[in-house]
Amino acid sequence: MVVRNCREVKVRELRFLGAWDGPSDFVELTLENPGWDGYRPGQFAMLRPSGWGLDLTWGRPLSISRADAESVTFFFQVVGRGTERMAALKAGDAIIIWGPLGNGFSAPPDTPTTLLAGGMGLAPFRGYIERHPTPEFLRLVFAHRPDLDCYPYAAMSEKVRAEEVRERTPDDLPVVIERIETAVRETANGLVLACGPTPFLKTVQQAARTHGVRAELSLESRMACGVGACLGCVCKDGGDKHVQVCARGPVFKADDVRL
Amino acid sequence: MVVRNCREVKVRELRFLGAWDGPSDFVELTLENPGWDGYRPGQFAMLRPSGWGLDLTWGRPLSISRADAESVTFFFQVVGRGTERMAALKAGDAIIIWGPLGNGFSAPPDTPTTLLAGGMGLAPFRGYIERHPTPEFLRLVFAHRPDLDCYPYAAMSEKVRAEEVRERTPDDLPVVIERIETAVRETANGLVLACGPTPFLKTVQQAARTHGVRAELSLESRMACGVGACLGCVCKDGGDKHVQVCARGPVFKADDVRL
Amino acid sequence: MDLRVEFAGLVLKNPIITASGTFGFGLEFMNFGDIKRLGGIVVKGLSLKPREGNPMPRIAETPCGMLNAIGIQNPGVEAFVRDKLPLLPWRETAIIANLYASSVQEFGELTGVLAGEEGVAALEVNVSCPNVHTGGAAFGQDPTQIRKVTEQVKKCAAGKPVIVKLSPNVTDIGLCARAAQDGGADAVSLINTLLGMAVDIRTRRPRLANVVGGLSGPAIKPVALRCVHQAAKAVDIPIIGIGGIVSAEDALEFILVGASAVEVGTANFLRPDQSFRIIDDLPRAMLKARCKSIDELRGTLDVSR
Amino acid sequence: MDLRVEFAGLVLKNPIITASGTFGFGLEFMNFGDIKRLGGIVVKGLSLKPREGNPMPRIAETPCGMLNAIGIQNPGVEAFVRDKLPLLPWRETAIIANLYASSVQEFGELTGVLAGEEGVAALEVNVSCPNVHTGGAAFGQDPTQIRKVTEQVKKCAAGKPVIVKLSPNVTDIGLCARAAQDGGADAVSLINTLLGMAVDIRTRRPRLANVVGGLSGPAIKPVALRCVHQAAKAVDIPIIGIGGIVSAEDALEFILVGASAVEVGTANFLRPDQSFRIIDDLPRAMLKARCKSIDELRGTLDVSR
Ligand SMILES: Cc1cc2nc3c(=O)[nH]c(=O)nc-3n(C[C@H](O)[C@H](O)[C@H](O)COP(=O)(O)OP(=O)(O)OC[C@H]3O[C@@H](n4cnc5c(N)ncnc54)[C@H](O)[C@@H]3O)c2cc1C
Ligand SMILES: Cc1cc2nc3c(=O)[nH]c(=O)nc-3n(C[C@H](O)[C@H](O)[C@H](O)COP(=O)(O)OP(=O)(O)OC[C@H]3O[C@@H](n4cnc5c(N)ncnc54)[C@H](O)[C@@H]3O)c2cc1C
Ligand SMILES: Cc1cc2nc3c(=O)[nH]c(=O)nc-3n(C[C@H](O)[C@H](O)[C@H](O)COP(=O)(O)O)c2cc1C
Ligand SMILES: Cc1cc2nc3c(=O)[nH]c(=O)nc-3n(C[C@H](O)[C@H](O)[C@H](O)COP(=O)(O)O)c2cc1C
Ligand code: FES
Ligand code: FES
Repeated sequence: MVVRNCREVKVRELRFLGAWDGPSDFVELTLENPGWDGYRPGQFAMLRPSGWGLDLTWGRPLSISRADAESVTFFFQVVGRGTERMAALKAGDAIIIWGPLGNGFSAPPDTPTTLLAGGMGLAPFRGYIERHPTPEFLRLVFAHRPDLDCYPYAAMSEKVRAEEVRERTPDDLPVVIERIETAVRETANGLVLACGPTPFLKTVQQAARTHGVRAELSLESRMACGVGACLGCVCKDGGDKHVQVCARGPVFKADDVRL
Repeated sequence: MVVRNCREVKVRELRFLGAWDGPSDFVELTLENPGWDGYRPGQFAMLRPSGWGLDLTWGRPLSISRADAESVTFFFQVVGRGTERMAALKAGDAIIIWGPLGNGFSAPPDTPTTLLAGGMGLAPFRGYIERHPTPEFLRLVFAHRPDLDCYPYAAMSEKVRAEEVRERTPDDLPVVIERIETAVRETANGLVLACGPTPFLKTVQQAARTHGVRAELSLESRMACGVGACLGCVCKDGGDKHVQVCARGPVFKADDVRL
Repeated sequence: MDLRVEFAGLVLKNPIITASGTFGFGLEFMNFGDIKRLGGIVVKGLSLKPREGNPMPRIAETPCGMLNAIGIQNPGVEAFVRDKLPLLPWRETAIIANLYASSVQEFGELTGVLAGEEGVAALEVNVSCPNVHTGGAAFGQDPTQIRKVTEQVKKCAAGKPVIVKLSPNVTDIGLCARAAQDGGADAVSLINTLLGMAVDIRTRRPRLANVVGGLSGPAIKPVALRCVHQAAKAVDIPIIGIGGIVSAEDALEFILVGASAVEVGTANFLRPDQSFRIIDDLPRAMLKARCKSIDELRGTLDVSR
Repeated sequence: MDLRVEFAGLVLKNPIITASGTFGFGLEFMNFGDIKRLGGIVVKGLSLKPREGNPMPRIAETPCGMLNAIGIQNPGVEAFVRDKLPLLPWRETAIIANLYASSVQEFGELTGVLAGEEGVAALEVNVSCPNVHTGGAAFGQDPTQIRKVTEQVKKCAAGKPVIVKLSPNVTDIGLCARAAQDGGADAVSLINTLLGMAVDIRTRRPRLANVVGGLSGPAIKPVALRCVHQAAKAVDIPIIGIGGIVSAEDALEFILVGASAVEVGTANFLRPDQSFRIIDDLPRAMLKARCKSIDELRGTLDVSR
């Protein structure tokens, strides 16, 4: 895995190549190749369609889901005004994009590694699995609420050991938590990588602490700049200091962050 | 010609059927039929593409250029942010529209009538000519700066006696003014209808006064509501009172307005 | 869902009132919806004598908003009473007169003309118009003047509810709201426009003949919400929230911070049926806010950490 | 085209300065352009001691703008001088320190630390931050306090230019500008953010942990232009225009109403190379304004009718 090359991080205007034709609230956005082959899974980019006027002030942070020589792909869910407008893009539309931003997940070649994904937290693991030198060491546990078909899970489960658990109603929550804890416990001498909503990350963090398992968490936060300048996205580090999720994360060692 | 039927005046969301493929700054916008067959040329509509966010606050006023059972057509030039975004619409995009608004030009059947168009002021006369019961009484004089190909002049000149004069440089201005004055004078016992920029209308108004010719002028003004409510678009009437261009115009008798 | 609101002696079928100057006399919008469905209509600002208003240009579009310097063009209070009021559905919808004058005494006279009109449900006193050179903002920026004008209007109002409309162009809006309350106001409405300006680098001239004008629209909603929040802490009388409301959610945001009702202004220019669409959409937005009535939501903002 | 500007003892290669709090310490933007090309960089607000700032959430997006309540999180002035300043291209680009303190005396101490730093071209005194509970807006809303703080900073500045940054949340910005001038300021910069608020009807909570925050972005440009216009009439010292600038045209609008230079804030979030793009675009915009130099345009607004 290539380490982030800073000269790659600049603003580009890319063309949208076409959308995945899955359930409409879940969108796969594939853009022409910005030369990000060397990105590190877990890194993200800020996206701002060129056609946005001024009423949406910020770009939108999205994990880089995968990248190859021809293209880079994002995978997102429509949750508000920005993602709604991004979902309405048509092939050929231009997007302003800056990245790859932040750090990424560790990818030690010969360590049993459990990937814990909650919902859209699945996105960065797609490229992680594709690029990992020794995928046989990987295990994916995917917790989700919407139908499995909404996610690129099938393609991913072909490459690594994978299991999924669905929270259909709040009653299923204990089962989901149980599965997460078990998965963490079972990674005793390995590494846990987690990406998902904050309550999900809290469960992972707690379990990792309890069982003394090394873990990395990818955090979400509202972002204005994405480059460490505005201090709008901070979380508290281990020493209770505010650090930027965008620049010091979004991936943190589980012990280095207060959720 | 059917007189405005008020029940037609409501907000609709229409689909854009396709664009005229002329020089790119001049756009013909054809929308599905809103049931405006009975509009009166000179009337206008307010347009607001559904995809606009909030950053453009107002709709944009455009003269109804022509309408038939299937469609309504506008003809505009890209001059700022709103028209730029309207020009970027793709077939199938939706537009919020309210109209027909304001009054229209008189269309007496057996009166020699001279249509004086300056630049985009040509737009309303397209439908005027098409709908006029006795086009042999009509004469069109078209003053323009850009190339004639930018305008639907050719189609119009097939139906009525038409001439055009181009202002290539400011030096041509006296010739243009002369042509306008002559055209007005030559309509001694008829009717002059004019649509164009304010300096153009001033020339017409002056000439009509000098030669005692009956004239109607279609005014432009910045508009927020288009329905007479905001008082943002006013001009002064003959008695120096402020009246709304949108609701009391945009077509005024030449004597009833101060330019 | 119960959309009804009652405050300051008014009973409205829903909390959506159209704001002064943005909805004409209501009649201009009859093609676009049934104006009887509105909670209320505040008509264009009225003065004792007809006013021609400011020279053109009077409006300019700005990002997510607009500037206006209309200058209270209006046919005068008598023409309103004679020509407009009888055409309005005042038995079904609260018609609120918006009052503009350039002295305390003139405010009193103007009130006197309207006080006896059955069709007028309430009086909104515009002490905050930035677009006139005498009075206007001068009143609205000085708590002492606000109090005096309020007292005078209240005295002449023959019991009709008096709503004082406040300017945001002040250091402390709480003080202004308090002054209105002390003067006997039945409610305050806020905000009027923010003082702003736009220029054209090509002509090197202001975009408004009046040079400065009032900023309105979604751009100012955060300022308006903050002002309502501060006023709600400063006074006990009901508040009408105004500023940048374009959706049912926006309206409920103002209710949440403490408003009893709201006025919709610039949104009427986004499309002329926007106020009706906001009403249509209120029940859905109330589901989102998990409330069955407007009363249930009012002022329930949770500011604890 | 001559983009250079000179004022208050500063010589800038162009009038585009990045605004405090929106451009970090400049270093964060090195990937996106050559920061030596900027007219100046105002660094994030500095305090005597490190500050952790406000709790999260600290930012909210609003129509054509945003709210922030960062609360001057910063590593403290000493860390800045030690860790950041040496990395900045201060010989080529004016590095301006932005000062925050909660008392007149503390402002003096803070100034003292920076006064001797060769790399600091000027001091911008933030008497207008709405996001801190002691000092902050309290200073900025009171002309007497503005004057006192200015005098103190000026006294300790060892001759470095002192720029006083003003709040728009006041009844009369002219008075505030005048107070700064009277206190000896070499320039004023305005505006800081407008006090605003956003709430979430679903959670019934404010969108900022601090409840209120500062509104910035294109939404506030009309207010900012008006404030600069008023300040230009009130004082003789140079003015730096700030508020909602996203394009070269916007920048020239502020110059037209009288600003000597401008600061670009929220636009840096539209895309991180926006300030560089504005500089690139200045010559084209100057053609539009028919001027060959910034000086030629400054203050030439024609308000005659
Ligand atoms: C590093 C990072 C990577 C992400 N990767 C993905 C991804 O791969 N796929 C995906 O679907 N989503 C991802 N998200 C979340 C995604 O950024 C938000 O869903 C999106 O910004 C929502 O924008 P909106 O305008 O539709 O929603 P709105 O609610 O209208 O957004 C308003 C503002 O809040 C912010 N915001 C809203 N929800 C979130 C959230 N959950 N997290 C962070 N900011 C939020 C928005 O960015 C925007 O600035 C990621 C977030 C971060 C920080
Ligand atoms: C009744 C009427 C009919 C019109 N018919 C046509 C037509 O058929 N074809 C056509 O090309 N143009 C027509 N116009 C002019 C057209 O409305 C403007 O060119 C257009 O609104 C410019 O918008 P913009 O956002 O591109 O420009 P901007 O300069 O960004 O506009 C900013 C604001 O100013 C207003 N504005 C700018 N220029 C004008 C103008 N010349 N007249 C009125 N308002 C203006 C805009 O509507 C907008 O509200 C008409 C105007 C009116 C009042
Ligand atoms: C064109 C226009 C005219 C206005 N005229 C008046 C008026 O006559 N009296 C008044 O009190 N407010 C007037 N206002 C202010 C509005 O009633 C309202 O307070 C303000 O626009 C803020 O609300 P908004 O953001 O929803 O528009 C006017 C506003 C606009 C845009
Ligand atoms: C996230 C953020 C942080 C800010 N921090 C500071 C600060 O530390 N000191 C200061 O004087 N102004 C600060 N400001 C205000 C800006 O410098 C500027 O005055 C304001 O945002 C208006 O300009 P704009 O509309 O171009 O953003 C901050 C603004 C933002 C958006
Ligand atoms: S998003 Fe601006 S510091 Fe992280
Ligand atoms: S555009 Fe509103 S009155 Fe004419």
